[in-house]
Amino acid sequence: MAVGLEHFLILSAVLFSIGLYGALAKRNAVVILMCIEIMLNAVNIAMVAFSRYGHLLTGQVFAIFIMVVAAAEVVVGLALVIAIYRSRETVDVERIDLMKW
Amino acid sequence: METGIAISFWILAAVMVASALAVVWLRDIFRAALFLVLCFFSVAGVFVILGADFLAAAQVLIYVGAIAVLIIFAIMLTRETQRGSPSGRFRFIAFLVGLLFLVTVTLVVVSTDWHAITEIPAEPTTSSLAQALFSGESGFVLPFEIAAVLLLAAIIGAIVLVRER
Amino acid sequence: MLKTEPIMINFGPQHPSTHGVFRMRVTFDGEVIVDLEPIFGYLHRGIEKLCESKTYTQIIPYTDRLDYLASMSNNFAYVMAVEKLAGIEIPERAQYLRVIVAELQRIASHLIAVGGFLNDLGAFFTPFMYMFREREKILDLFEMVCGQRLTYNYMRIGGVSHDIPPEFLPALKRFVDEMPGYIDEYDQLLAENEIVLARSKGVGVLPADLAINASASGPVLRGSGVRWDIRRADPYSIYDRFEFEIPVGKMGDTYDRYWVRIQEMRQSVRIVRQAMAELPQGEVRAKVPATLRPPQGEVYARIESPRGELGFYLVGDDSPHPYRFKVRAPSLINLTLLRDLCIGWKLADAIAILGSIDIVLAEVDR
Amino acid sequence: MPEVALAIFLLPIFSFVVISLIIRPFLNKRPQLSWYVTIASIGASLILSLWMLVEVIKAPGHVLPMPDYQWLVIGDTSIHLGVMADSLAAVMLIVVTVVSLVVQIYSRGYMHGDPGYCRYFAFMSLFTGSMLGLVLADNLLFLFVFWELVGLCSYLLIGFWFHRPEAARAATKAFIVTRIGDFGFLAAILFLYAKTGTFDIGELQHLALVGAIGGTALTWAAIGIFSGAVGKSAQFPLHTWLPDAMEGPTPVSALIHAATMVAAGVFLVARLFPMIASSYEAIMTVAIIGGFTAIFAATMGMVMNDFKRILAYSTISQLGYMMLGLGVVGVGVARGAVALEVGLALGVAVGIFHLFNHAFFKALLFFGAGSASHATGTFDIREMGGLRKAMPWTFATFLIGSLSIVGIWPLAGFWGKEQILSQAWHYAPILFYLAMITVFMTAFYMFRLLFLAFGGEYRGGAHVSLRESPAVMIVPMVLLAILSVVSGWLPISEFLGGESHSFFGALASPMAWASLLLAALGILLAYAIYSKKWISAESMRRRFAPLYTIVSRKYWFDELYENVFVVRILVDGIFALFHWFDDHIVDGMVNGIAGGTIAAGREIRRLQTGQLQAYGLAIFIGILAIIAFFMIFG
Amino acid sequence: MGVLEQFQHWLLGYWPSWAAYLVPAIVAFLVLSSFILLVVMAFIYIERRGVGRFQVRLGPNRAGPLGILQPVADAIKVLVKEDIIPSRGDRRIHWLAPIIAFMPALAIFAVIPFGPRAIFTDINIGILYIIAISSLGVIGVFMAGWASGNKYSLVSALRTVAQLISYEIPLMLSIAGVLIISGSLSMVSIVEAQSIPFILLQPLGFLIFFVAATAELNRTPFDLLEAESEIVAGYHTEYSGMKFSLFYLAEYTHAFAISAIVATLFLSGWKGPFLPPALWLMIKVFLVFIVLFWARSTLPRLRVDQLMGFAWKGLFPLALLNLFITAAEAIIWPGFPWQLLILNLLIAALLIVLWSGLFRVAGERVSFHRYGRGIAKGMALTFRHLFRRPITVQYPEQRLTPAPRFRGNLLVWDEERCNGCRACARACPVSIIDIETKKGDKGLIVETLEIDFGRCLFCGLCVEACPVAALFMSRDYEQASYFRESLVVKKEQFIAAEKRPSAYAYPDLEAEMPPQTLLAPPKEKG
Repeated sequence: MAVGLEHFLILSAVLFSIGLYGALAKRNAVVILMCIEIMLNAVNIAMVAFSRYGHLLTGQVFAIFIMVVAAAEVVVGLALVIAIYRSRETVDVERIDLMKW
Repeated sequence: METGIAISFWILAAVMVASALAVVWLRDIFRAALFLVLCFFSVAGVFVILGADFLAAAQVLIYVGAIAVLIIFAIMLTRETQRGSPSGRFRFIAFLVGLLFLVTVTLVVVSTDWHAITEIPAEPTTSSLAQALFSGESGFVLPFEIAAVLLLAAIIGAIVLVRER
Repeated sequence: MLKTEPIMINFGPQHPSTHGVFRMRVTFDGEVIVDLEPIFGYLHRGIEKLCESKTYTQIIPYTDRLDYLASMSNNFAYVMAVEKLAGIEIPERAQYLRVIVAELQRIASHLIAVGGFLNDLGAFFTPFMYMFREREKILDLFEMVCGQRLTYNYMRIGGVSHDIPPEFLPALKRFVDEMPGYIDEYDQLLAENEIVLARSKGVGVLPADLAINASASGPVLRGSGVRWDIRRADPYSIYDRFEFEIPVGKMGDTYDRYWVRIQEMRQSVRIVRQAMAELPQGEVRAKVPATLRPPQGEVYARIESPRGELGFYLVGDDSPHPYRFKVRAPSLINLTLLRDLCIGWKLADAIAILGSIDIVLAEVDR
Repeated sequence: MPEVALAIFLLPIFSFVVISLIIRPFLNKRPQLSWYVTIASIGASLILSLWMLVEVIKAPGHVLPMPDYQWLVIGDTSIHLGVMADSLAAVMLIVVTVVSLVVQIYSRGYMHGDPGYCRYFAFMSLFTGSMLGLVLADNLLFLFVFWELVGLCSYLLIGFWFHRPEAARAATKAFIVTRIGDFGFLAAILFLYAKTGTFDIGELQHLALVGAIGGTALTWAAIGIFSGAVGKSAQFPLHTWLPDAMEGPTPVSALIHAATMVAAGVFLVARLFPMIASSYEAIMTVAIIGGFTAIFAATMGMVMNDFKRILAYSTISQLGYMMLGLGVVGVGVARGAVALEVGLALGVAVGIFHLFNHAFFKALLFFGAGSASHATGTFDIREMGGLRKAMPWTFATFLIGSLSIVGIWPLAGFWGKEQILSQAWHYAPILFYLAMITVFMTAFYMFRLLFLAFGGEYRGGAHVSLRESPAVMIVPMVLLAILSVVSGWLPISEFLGGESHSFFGALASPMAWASLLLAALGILLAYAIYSKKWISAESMRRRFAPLYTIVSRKYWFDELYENVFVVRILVDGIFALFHWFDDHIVDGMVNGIAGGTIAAGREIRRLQTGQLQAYGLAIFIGILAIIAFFMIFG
Repeated sequence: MGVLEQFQHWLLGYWPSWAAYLVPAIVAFLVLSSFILLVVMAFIYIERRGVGRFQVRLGPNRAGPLGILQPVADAIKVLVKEDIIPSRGDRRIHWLAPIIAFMPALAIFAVIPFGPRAIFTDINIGILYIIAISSLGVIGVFMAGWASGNKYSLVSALRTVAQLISYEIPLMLSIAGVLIISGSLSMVSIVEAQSIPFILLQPLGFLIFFVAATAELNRTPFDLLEAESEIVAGYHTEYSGMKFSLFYLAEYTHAFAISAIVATLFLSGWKGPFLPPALWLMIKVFLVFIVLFWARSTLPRLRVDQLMGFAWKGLFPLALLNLFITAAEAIIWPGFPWQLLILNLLIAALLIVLWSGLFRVAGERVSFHRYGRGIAKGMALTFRHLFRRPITVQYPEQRLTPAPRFRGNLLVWDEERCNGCRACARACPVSIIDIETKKGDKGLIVETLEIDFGRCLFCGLCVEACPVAALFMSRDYEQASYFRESLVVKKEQFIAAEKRPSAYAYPDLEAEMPPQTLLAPPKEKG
């Protein structure tokens, strides 16, 4: 049957929840960043779907800006992970918990 | 044309979800990264279906070309001694939250009627996208500049963080 | 902090870019070389011990195999040593022939050295092929004279084994006329090539005092600006009759060593041209008893081989066999500099520096 | 004429200024200069006072009209000050200037060689100036300023030898006790100002008489003013400071604690007599306190062994008499037994006339004490004795003074006391009987003092050579002796508006005979115990042991005040309360808040686990909750 | 509307819609890929011959006429070879890596216009698609490096990726310059916009693109990947057999793709006076490729850090400047008149001079301070060598005659003359000659003669020592055998051997010896 807006939204929701699970459950910092990327992609799909079914280009413009932000976020995230790895020889999120009382 | 799009949508969706699950499920990080690349590709495919061709190319260029490479670099640089990416203490709660989130969002999506316009926007998006981005008053010139500054800041920040003293 | 311990890589005997069987144990910290330990001895044949049981004439073929890229100068040095020990005078023509042949040998050896060096810089064999073309011409001449292209065994105690065939001089004349043109071609190809300059300028700088203290010799020493050439400093045979300059480098880096070798080729062509002009007629070999028994005593004769000061130390004891036969191999001594030159540079530079020092393992290991 | 009035009290102040700013800092090597300046200024004031007296006598109604000057303008209220030149003021001027002049002359000898010589005469001239100012002031506020200045001078002079701890303590004690009184006085002034809007005494008197000020308000104001008088004249509750004030040099005691300052209280009541008299309760308190203080002080005077303390108690007793005089006449007026106009003048006359006489003979007695201690080196009468032979002049003048204070007929003391007794008899019979007993006691302790000090053999240390005081001390004593005799005969009472009496007529009244009889009895008892020793002092003391201890411990008032009031009530009571309040309530609150936050902090920080994913989880659960909420409630 | 679309629309009428689209696409894909493979084969052959010719040598000419079948031979050899899979590495990724490396190169051809309508699909984001796909190659390299499990290939994979990424940016920016002029992303419209080939309008852009492209291809000055002098053979050390051939093929397909892009972007694609458009494109492609391997055969290799430095400090700023200048020109002269050509050339020269001035190599400012003249001279020299006769000969067919005195490797023994005096045995330094003689009537008769040529030095001393000239050096040089024993030559073999003595030690024989073939025979006149 024809592919409506709901299909894309549900698809992006599924993707988002998978990414969310990954981000919250995984112990390796790099995998967490990967899952965050998946979540951002899910949002992108939803945005583009809206622009396609709403005949308004702002959806795509937003998608571009989300990509920019995602790129910046990954760059800084990975820089942090590497810096942490260098100083504490681990990327296991559960062992990077200095910021507590 | 319709059935073509439907078929390719279902295929791409299946691939995407499968690769996303793989990323989350696999223990070997490098394989997870490769599946991530596959996931990005399928997202680009979905963009093509949705008629956003410029975005599809941009997606491939940015995500696969840059971000995936960066992640793989990071994996190489922080070579994990203990195997792969075990899941942490919050496995079950996270799974629960994810599921709950999915259920609620689907409920929302299904219940609201989106009065979507179904026919396919024909013309290619590149020029109109450029118009949207750069045209004088209605355009997004300022956000564009800010995004540029954001990227610059991110790059300099990353360099300073990673530079070996 | 995560301490990155230095990795130790073995540039094994069979690595393509080392000149023959020579191993380097290089320790890296990241990209930069922290320590380099040359290991040689794979080609040790015990020539010096072997020659103690050979008659003086039988030793000559062994000297060919010491520095197989410059066999003529090996013979020349050995034969001079024996003549000095035995006090034999050799005819004028032989002297000239020896000089012509030695200088041709120097050009051939430098061609190989420069070709190899550029190949190490990654020039994909093209300059190497050009230089081999010129070397072939010289080898043709040698084949004409002594019948072999590599291990000539041309010189005999008291002179040379054979006189030159009639077609030798015209061929030599053509070679001598064309060679400067080819050398200019090399300059055009490489002297100002930005990538060559980038890879060699200022790389592996050898300060003059270190060179002198490490008793380096040949193009390696002259590259660092020390004007020391045995042909001029301690002129042997008839070198004092020819006039030629001694090219000297400025900075003592890899580029200067390359430049010195190119200029020396030009000077050698000048010497050969002068020698050809003054080639007298006459005997090529002095009367020497079949089983020569040089008097008791020791002698040290040295010549300026393409790689530096090649010296033969002979101890005679009135017997046909030398009591002690020692070779002062310039490559071995120049090789000791490798470690100081390479520290602080990257791996690619180490290969280039090794190429610029131009060693021949046969001479190093003996 | 107004310049004269101002000059009277400004001259001594000017001499104070001259001494303290010029002589003391620069000419300290020749201190006598300060004596000359003081004598000159006070002498001039005396002459001017006399001239003013003459003017007042000539003036109709004995009041000279005086202009007033603007002193302060605060906002819309302006305060004018001027001078009241009436008979009361003139009389007081004469008393103050005469006694002050005599004391300065006496002080030259007494203070000879004392390092604080200039400082002494500076304070003396300041005191005299402010006393004169007090007397002349026509404005309550102006009067209060001089009132305080006088208190200050008494403090400075009592504590003149400040390096002696007892003197310093006595000075502060005097100052604080009088302050308590002044507090009431100031409250009254302000209360009156709040009520009437003016400080001028004349206006206030007029308003009080007219009844403009409410009954109870007037009573409270009168009691306030009377409390100032009680404080300054050392009446019953606030009397403890005067005996201790004897630490100061004797001329000071003579001038301040005999004649002038202590009399200021009586003068105040006299000056504001119409206002006080118009409220029955107030005048009744005056009378009662006056009568009671008289007998009360007299009992303590009988048992003292210190020469000057006996005289101090006698002064308190005599002041009690003056208050009594004023009080009884006022009671009569308040009860309407006497016509208002006449009664008021009569009361003032009775009180001030006794004050006039008392000033002279009390100064004389103090001079006697001074010369006796000057010779023997001590004030303890048990170590004296037999001074009659060594110091004939001192003995003679002292005898005249004693006789005068006891109230023997022709002498000054008799006239004043007799008037008071007769008035008391008319209006307050109970107080009259108290007064009669006081007459007996006064006679007893004066002559006890006389016999112990001057009679019998010298009981002091052997090494002291008894010699008569120098002329400069004897001459003023003789002068005062004469005045003690003569002052009674002067028509002061009539001048002030009281009844006149004949020289011999007084003897006619049975009252006079009764008092004379009691006085003779007192003298006889003292003669018996101390001169002839028929009755041994010891046995008397044993027989009346409990009474004796009570009186000798001065009814424990000192202990009462120091321990009970100061320590137990104030320090342990109120201040302790304050201390507790400050510690527990104020600090408690502050520390409480701090402690509370720290405790809360220790608990809440447990929430921060440092695990990023925990925070992420919390965020998303929150989002889900919000979405669910909106879903359900639309 | 490309030919393919027309075909598809025509077909729509007959088949179900999905078939109408799918089948032609697959057919076209097969045709295109086979064409590409053929061209790649041609590329390989041309390169090997070309480089040979540059180096004054013949180059492969054995397999097939003029060696044309050489690439086929290579392919067969590679296919036959055993396909090693490293045990420690990751098997599946090891298998997948070459495919991922090869796929982008092939995918680029989907948008290369071989003619005005001969294009696989003309999507309007043509060039962006190319950039996106070309950035995919990086993933393949990573997978190869990672999966082969050995330390060196991982490190070299990281280095190669770093190089690819740093050169991708100048590549894209220079393309941006072209886009500003052409105004559209689609390849077809770019070519149509090239009334004046963009190489003239955008000289600096072309230069940067070309240099960045060579770096993308890992060739010549940037071929750090297989730098023998460095880490062996880079990330594909562990690959052999079919997988290695895929990599090799990927490299050349990518080269073909890049030259096709250069042709379309800068040399105005299929436009040409009279030849068919596709042919024009192929000519331009071959021209570009020739320049590629011409550079490869002359220039030495840059060191890793210089390489990176050149990318970031050299090409990237120049590309940005070029972009700004083109943008400025687009505003000032929207029509891009031809006069711009001169202006751009000037600007390009100026910029190169200025920018190279900044460069400094240890010691004084040397490289590029004479704006690349050295490289140009070197290239000119190698070009001149194209026209020189190669000095190598077809050995087995053409043989060189050695010098008369040549000391060949077997001795020639003249049995009659030999008198068994054993002078030669004594003279031999390695004493490999043992002769037994027995008394014969007129002298000694050589009974046995054994010479162990395994240890012979060919020094010729024995021949000189022979008093009776019974011993000669021979003139041939092909004695080789599998066993050491066979190198010991006995008397009978000497006698039986076909005697071709050389004139060593016998000057008089030299006259009748054949003249030596000299590489540089003396000039006739003397």
